[in-house]
Amino acid sequence: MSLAWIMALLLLAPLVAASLAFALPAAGRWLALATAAAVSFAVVRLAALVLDGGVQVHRVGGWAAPLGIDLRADGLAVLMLAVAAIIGGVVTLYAPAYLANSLATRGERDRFWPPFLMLWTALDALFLSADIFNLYVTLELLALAAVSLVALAGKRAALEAAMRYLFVSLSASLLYLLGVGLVYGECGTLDLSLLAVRSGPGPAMWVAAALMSGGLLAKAALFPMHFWLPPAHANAPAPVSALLSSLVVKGGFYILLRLWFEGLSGLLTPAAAQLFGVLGAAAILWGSLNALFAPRLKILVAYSTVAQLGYLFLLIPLAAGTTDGFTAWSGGLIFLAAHACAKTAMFLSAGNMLHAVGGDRIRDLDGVTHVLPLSAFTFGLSGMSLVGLPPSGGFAGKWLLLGAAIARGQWWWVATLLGGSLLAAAYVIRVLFHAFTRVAAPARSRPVPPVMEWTALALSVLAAGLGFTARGSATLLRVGAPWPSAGAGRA
Amino acid sequence: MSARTKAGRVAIGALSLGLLGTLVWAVLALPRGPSELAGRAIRRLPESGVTNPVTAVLLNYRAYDTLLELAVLLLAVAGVWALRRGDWPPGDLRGRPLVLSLLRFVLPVLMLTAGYLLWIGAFAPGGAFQGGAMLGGAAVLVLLAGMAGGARRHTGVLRAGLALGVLVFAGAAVAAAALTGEILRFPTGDAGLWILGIEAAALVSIGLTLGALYLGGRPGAEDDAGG
Amino acid sequence: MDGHGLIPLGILLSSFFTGLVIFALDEESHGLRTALNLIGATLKLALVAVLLWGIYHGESFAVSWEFLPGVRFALAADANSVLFVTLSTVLWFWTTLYAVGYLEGAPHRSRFFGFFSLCVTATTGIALSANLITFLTFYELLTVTTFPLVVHRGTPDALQGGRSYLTYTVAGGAVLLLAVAGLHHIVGPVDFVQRGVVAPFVASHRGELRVLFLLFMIGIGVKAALVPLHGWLPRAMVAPAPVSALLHAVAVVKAGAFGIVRIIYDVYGVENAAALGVLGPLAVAASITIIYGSTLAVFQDGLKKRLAFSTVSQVSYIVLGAGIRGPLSTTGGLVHLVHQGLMKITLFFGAGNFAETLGIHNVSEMDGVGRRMPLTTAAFTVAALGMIGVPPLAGYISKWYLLKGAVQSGDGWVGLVLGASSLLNAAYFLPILYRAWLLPPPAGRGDAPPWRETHWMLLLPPLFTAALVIWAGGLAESPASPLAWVKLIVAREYGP
Amino acid sequence: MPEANLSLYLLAGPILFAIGFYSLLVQRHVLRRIMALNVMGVGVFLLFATLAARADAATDPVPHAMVLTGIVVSVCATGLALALAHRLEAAEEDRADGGEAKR
Repeated sequence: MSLAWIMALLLLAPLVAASLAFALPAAGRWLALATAAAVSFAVVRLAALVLDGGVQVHRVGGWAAPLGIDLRADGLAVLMLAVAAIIGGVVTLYAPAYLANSLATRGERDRFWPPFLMLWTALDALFLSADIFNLYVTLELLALAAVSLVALAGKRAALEAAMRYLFVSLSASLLYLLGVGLVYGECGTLDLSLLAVRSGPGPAMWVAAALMSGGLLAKAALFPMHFWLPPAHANAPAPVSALLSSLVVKGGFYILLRLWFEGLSGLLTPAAAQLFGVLGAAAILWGSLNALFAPRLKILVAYSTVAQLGYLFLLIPLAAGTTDGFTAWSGGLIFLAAHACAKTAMFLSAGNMLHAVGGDRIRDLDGVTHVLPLSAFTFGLSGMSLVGLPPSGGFAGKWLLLGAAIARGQWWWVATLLGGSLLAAAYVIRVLFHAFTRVAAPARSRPVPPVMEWTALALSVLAAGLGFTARGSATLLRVGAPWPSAGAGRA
Repeated sequence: MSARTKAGRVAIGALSLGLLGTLVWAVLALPRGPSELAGRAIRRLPESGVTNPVTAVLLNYRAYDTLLELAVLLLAVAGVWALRRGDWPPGDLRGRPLVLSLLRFVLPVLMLTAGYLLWIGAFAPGGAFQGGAMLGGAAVLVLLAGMAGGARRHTGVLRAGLALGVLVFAGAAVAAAALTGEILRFPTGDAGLWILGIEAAALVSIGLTLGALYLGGRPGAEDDAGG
Repeated sequence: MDGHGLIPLGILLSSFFTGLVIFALDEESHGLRTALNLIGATLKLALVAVLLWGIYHGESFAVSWEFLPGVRFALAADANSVLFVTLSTVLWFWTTLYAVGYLEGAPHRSRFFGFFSLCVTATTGIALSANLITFLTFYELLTVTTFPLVVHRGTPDALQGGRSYLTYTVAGGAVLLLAVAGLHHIVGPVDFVQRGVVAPFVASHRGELRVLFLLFMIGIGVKAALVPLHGWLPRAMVAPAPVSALLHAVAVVKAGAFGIVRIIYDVYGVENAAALGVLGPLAVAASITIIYGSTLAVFQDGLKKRLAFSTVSQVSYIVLGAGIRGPLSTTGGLVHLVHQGLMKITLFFGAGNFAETLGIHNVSEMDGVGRRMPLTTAAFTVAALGMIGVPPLAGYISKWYLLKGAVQSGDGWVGLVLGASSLLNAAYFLPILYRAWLLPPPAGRGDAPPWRETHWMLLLPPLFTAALVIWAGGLAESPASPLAWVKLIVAREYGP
Repeated sequence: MPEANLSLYLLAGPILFAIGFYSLLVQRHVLRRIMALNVMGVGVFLLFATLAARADAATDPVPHAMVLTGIVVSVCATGLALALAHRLEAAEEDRADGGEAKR
């Protein structure tokens, strides 16, 4: 199958499905299933293509950049697409059961699918785009879809969270767009790989880089721009929270990497790189502490996202300005994939507990194992990956980051990594204790549809075993990575 | 920083001024000449199938952007409809024959103008969005006049019309891929026709979208008890 | 990976899958669960037997695949690992049997036995790890899988015990991770090979290697309950008796001791460690632990608490043996790995029986218990005397070799430590035996005919392990004894 | 266009953007903040338009097209924001008389 068809499946299948789901509301669920199948198939084919053919470029409309828009698939893009396909597929299976319970009418439930599929479209487009203005459009599509999904819960708290999220997201997009304008004014192109050649230091580019980074940091909810995330992720329906935490926030981070390590790589000074790391460390600390004292399970998980996002940013100081940044690079991105799976599993299992015992106040979770052994197990297993216990994907990521930090003698990052793991352990254990406490009678609970428990479990198992595939992921990430293939491996 | 307190406002003001200063510093440093890309866009205009360079960019060079843009439009409607039921203006024109006859005259003109803008877009400023704006205006008039009751009954048609633009555009993208091997690469020679077809569909959807956004919610007669 | 590779893998999976299936079982299907447990344990025993036979005839078993760039996940069986894997597998079998009897009618048995199996999987994994990463993996896995067992009862103090257990072990795990990563940075992927891998770096990275050694000892010392890292052990006593047995004799503490042995002999190499001058301090730390543990044990009235502190001290014999350079002390230390396991598990089985049958939890309540439960008490006595070091029981062999080793390497002071601790052992065990056999039972506790004294599943295990204690001591010089095997290892470690 | 005018236009964009930014942070009422966002947007679009006008001969079509796209996107965002605000208002009122948010 030619590249064109793969791209068509990845981008147009979810888009067409979304439009049809809007035109024929009743068909939404089946369209989503079809999309999941098509996209997964395409991702597999693309991965094969990239692994033996190297970076794949598709010139949309046949006009090469700068005139046209290029779609570029390197290892990183494929990894992100794969994660999106996995999470998207699982949510497609999970959502109907969950919505059937949390939303009153058929009509309300059907409204989940168009924005969900649009979200999927936006993610695929975002991961494949090599054009900074096109990236702006995907960002907007992503943001509006995410906001609509948050509002779907309909409760007042959810609506307020959605409103705040919308404001942050739109102003962030405008900051980014302003930066795009400056870049175009300076370099006369929007294509990332051309920018890598043309962009150089200068007032316009500095300011542009600052504006774009500012906007993207807000979208990636990096401390201190995280304030919008916990309410939004905690009040959305569980499957939506999962999507937001595992994929949407990663979109901003992804573009940030594309900019700093490709398009604007000339502008990334060591100081700037360290600054990103410092913010990341602050996020780890702040997020973990809030998670440690969160009153509700979903708030805890949301703050844990704030913390875990901090880890991703550690890869910037560890990978920047060195001949072998690849160790940290692959570490951070493997960590990202693991976090996506683990966090989705966590939100889904939290959703199950919410569904079963009606609330998610943590001190009411006593003896939840009596009611939902599987979901509690799922939570613990995904917790293992967040803490970074081997052989989870979280461990693989942290191991590589740790290796890079030691190799570069940046001991403060070593301390951050280990301290963060301990904090994560603390807030995960905090929940697990309630699961083991003995209670007189098991809590009154509604039965949870098996599909809801098993999908979550499958993901947590994936996250816990992801370490075993880390080498494969690293090989994939090598393709088109910003570092020449020298010094590969050697964590 | 809380904007309630005076100190807060001052801080924010200072922040904004700082932002302004930086931006000015940056924009004044921009090169003043035309970008090399502009020349390229003009030079290859003949291949694009249209003579209006903006349309060429919108629907050929960077047609992919526009496809996603239509997706944003559709998504906005989907989001709005999920949020609430539209509030219909209490339009009743019986006994207001003047307005009624005015509308009878204005609406066709608007339609016509929209069509014209669509067509002229190929050579001069204009195109689906301008035309769509016209249709949107027409839709608003119809709503205000309380003449859109039909939409209540035929939501299915309405939904189809709203999705039409994206579907046709995506269809064109796939068809082009089948014919030329690249997404949205229109066969040389007929590019103009392809663009016109896509724009026609887009025109309808854009017009309906603007009307729907004005209505600000679901038409309502739908099956949802919860709605 | 050939057939040989499959055997270590099989040893892990035999309990891993058992555990998973047991989780899936519903609470009431006791028969099936018990059957599964025993089948898994037996299968594991069989595979281990094959392993033993093969290693003895110089065959090698290994399987590995690269799971991180440049880092392999590797299982292999060398003489060292076989020593530990055999011990844990044999004892697991009896502990399972015991646990089935002990937990009759208790809630959450599927959960319990599920984690029980996973726990032993992790232990055997530790034994069979062929490199540091794999070791680390199973070491952490062990933490995770034992926690549910510690808090199994779900009572507030059980949770408290679990909390302190996790606090210590998770922190220890982080330190260990740091140590592993650091060593990995210096020498690259670290495989376990006799006489260690650091030799080329001793000169160039002296300081780093010393610091890393300290980190290793902290990270692993937590599980080995080295003073002052032992705090969790007594508090974890709230767990059900089979769990305590598992923690002390088979899994956690043993894994810690084994880990220290691994680091010294197969990562650093005893010669290099000596060259770095890190053995002396370790030996001192071990001696302090020995004395400290024994002393505290004397003042415990709670039977299990007393046994706990006795563990603290006894396990450090192993560390002490590793800390003194020379084949004899190494022999003493390694063989105590087995001996201490046999004796301690017997003691816990006994304590469990007293608690379960007569509701006796404190030493002060044990008057005349020997008449009511002669067989249990007999087994308990054998183990206790072994601990004290009465010839020809197992403990005596260990202490004897440690002593000879100390003398040989000129560390006379160790002799004093051993003597003192033996006296203390006597001081906290003899009173128990005296009360049990010689004091009259309190009124109202009648004698029961032997064999009926308690459930056979509770009775059989201690008797069997007690027999092993006698065998390991009495037939120490025979080719079929732990000692013989340990001598094989030592020959390979120090040999030409 | 003449140099001076160009500078003028170049300045106009940032000024609008900064004004919008200020009121976005200062204003509390939802409608005002939505307007603030739009002002910011206009500032950005103005910058693009100016960039398009740099060429003395023909205008640069690329920023032109981008502005068009940007405008449409901001229209959509505004529409969604308004509907959300509307719904939120209803929810507030409902909470006043204690009901669950009606749509």
